[in-house]
Amino acid sequence: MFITVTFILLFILWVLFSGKFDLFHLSLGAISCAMVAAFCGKLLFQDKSRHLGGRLAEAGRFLRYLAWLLIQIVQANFHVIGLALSGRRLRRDLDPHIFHFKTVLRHDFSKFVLANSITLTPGTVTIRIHGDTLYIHAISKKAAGDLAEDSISEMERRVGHIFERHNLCFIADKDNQA
Amino acid sequence: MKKTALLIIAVLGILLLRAAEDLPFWGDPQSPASVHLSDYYLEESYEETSVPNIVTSVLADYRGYDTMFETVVIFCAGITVLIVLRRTHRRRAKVISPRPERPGADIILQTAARLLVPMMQLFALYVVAHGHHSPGGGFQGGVILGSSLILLALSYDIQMALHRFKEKLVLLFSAGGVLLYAAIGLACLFLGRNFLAYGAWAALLGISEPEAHSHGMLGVEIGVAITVLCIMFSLYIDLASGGDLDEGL
Amino acid sequence: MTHFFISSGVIILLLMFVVLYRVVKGPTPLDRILGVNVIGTKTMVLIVLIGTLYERVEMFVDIALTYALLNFIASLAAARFFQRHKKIHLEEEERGEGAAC
Amino acid sequence: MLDILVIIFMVMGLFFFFGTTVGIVRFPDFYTRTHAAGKGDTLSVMLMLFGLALYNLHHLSPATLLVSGKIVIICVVVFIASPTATHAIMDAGYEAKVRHWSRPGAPKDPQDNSGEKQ
Repeated sequence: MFITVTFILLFILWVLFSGKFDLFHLSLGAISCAMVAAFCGKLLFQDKSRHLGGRLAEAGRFLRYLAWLLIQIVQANFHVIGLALSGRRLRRDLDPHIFHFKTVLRHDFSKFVLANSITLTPGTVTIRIHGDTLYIHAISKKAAGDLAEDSISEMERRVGHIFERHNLCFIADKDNQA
Repeated sequence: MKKTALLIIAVLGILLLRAAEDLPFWGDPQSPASVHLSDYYLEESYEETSVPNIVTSVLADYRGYDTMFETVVIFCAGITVLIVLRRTHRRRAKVISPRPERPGADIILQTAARLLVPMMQLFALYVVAHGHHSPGGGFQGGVILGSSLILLALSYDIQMALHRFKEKLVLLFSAGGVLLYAAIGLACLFLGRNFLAYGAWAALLGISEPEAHSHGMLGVEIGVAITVLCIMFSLYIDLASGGDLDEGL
Repeated sequence: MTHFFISSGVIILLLMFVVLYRVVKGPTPLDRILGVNVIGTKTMVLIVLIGTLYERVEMFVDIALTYALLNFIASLAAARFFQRHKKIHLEEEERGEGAAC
Repeated sequence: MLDILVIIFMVMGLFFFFGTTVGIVRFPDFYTRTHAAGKGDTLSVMLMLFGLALYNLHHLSPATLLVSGKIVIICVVVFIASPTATHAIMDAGYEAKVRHWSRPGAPKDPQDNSGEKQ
């Protein structure tokens, strides 16, 4: 089942790569896609509990999240440029420190998205994930923002909304405690 | 020591630059290489092989012999590293210190690898299959395929990559790629032509002779890609684990 | 547009030389890896830029994609290698810094 | 019209790359340099590639559309790979205990801060 989906996805990619629609190249593509799907099918979809409709909905929500993330990335770049060009003020603005951050997200993929989003947003870089603890390096106290507080951060809530709807009550719990 | 090296390099560089003055200009139409040889390839190669990319047709057809032994060189290099480094359980002594225990699995790397590896492999197969039309071919495609396996071994560990692609298979395939190349050439010999004269396949497959050349080149490049893939991967696993194939970088 | 592309390529090249300062200077090997990674991604842009100038983008895009993938794996492998053999490298770094001071 | 868009994208990419470069050269320690590299690299490469992909659409045809699609695929690869590489380099540095730069006059070593919130 998932191997078929992988095959279709890969075949779309193949057509994009190849740009040739004669029978010979398309059949070569089919063979290549079958080989790669056989090798990587289990690799790409590790969590088989959710079905395809859910995946599509997740993809749609993820695209909307990307738009929000792009704004954050641009902000992050202006932040870096501002720091880099700030002359003597540079040393005053910097206050690098490392803090720990416990996430409520469960799945590997959502942790991956969260970690890379943290890396791309202003002032913070994920160092490593250990269980459900993220080690984060922040460039200044202010940049750490709401990640440094005990409550659930905005980014985490957004990622949770994309991938872990069933987990939401848990998220609300943590909110109430905070 | 550093200064001596700098001196040697400077002297050598000046000598090479002096020597380069005597070479024909870049793209000089009067130079010996381009008086008759280049013209012939430029004008005739498409009619003879029906491959638009002249580089590929020269590499895999006109100079097929050369390319075959280049593949053999790669194969030999891989085997040599294997002989020097690979330790069987009979003679095992830890040279490389074991990887330090790290808290937590590397979820970020592993997920990125899961997303990128299928794409890389498909791209590599595309490069192999479209060597006739775009820059590419067996060597490049093999390198990308090999590095996709290396990415797996880097982000998980060598055991996981080896579980998907057993060491025995790696070695068998690395020899198999060279043999595939040679077999395509030998078959031409049996069909009554010269070694690696792909035109011999035309009658057998029922296609025109230029097309036979084109398909022959594709087969040869698949052979090259298999060898390069296996040797890349085998070099990595032997070098990264010091011959023990246990954990790697 | 050709002039614009050529000048932006030259600017990228010049900025790459500035990053090269970090690669040469260090001080830790990881700074060098970082610099090489940045230079590698920019090389990829340069390749596409050259393709645009020669009007053969379809050729150069393949090379650029290959370069992007290999550059990623190279910096990953370098970082992992450092992680494993860090003792040797850090001792070198201490000595180097001591000499500089 | 398209040219203006392309120029805007390219110039923005160059500007962010300039910021990255200055950050990499000027920031005081390895960790902060990684910040500059990780963020600036991703965005500047994506902007410049996107500009070139747009320029490629000058002669609109299926072939150029496919080439632009390929450039967008490079963007996606960079978008996945660049933060991951940043994280890997940072992780290696953290594990090797590369020295921290801390503000002159800061009360304590920033490494100690790590256990503060949990």
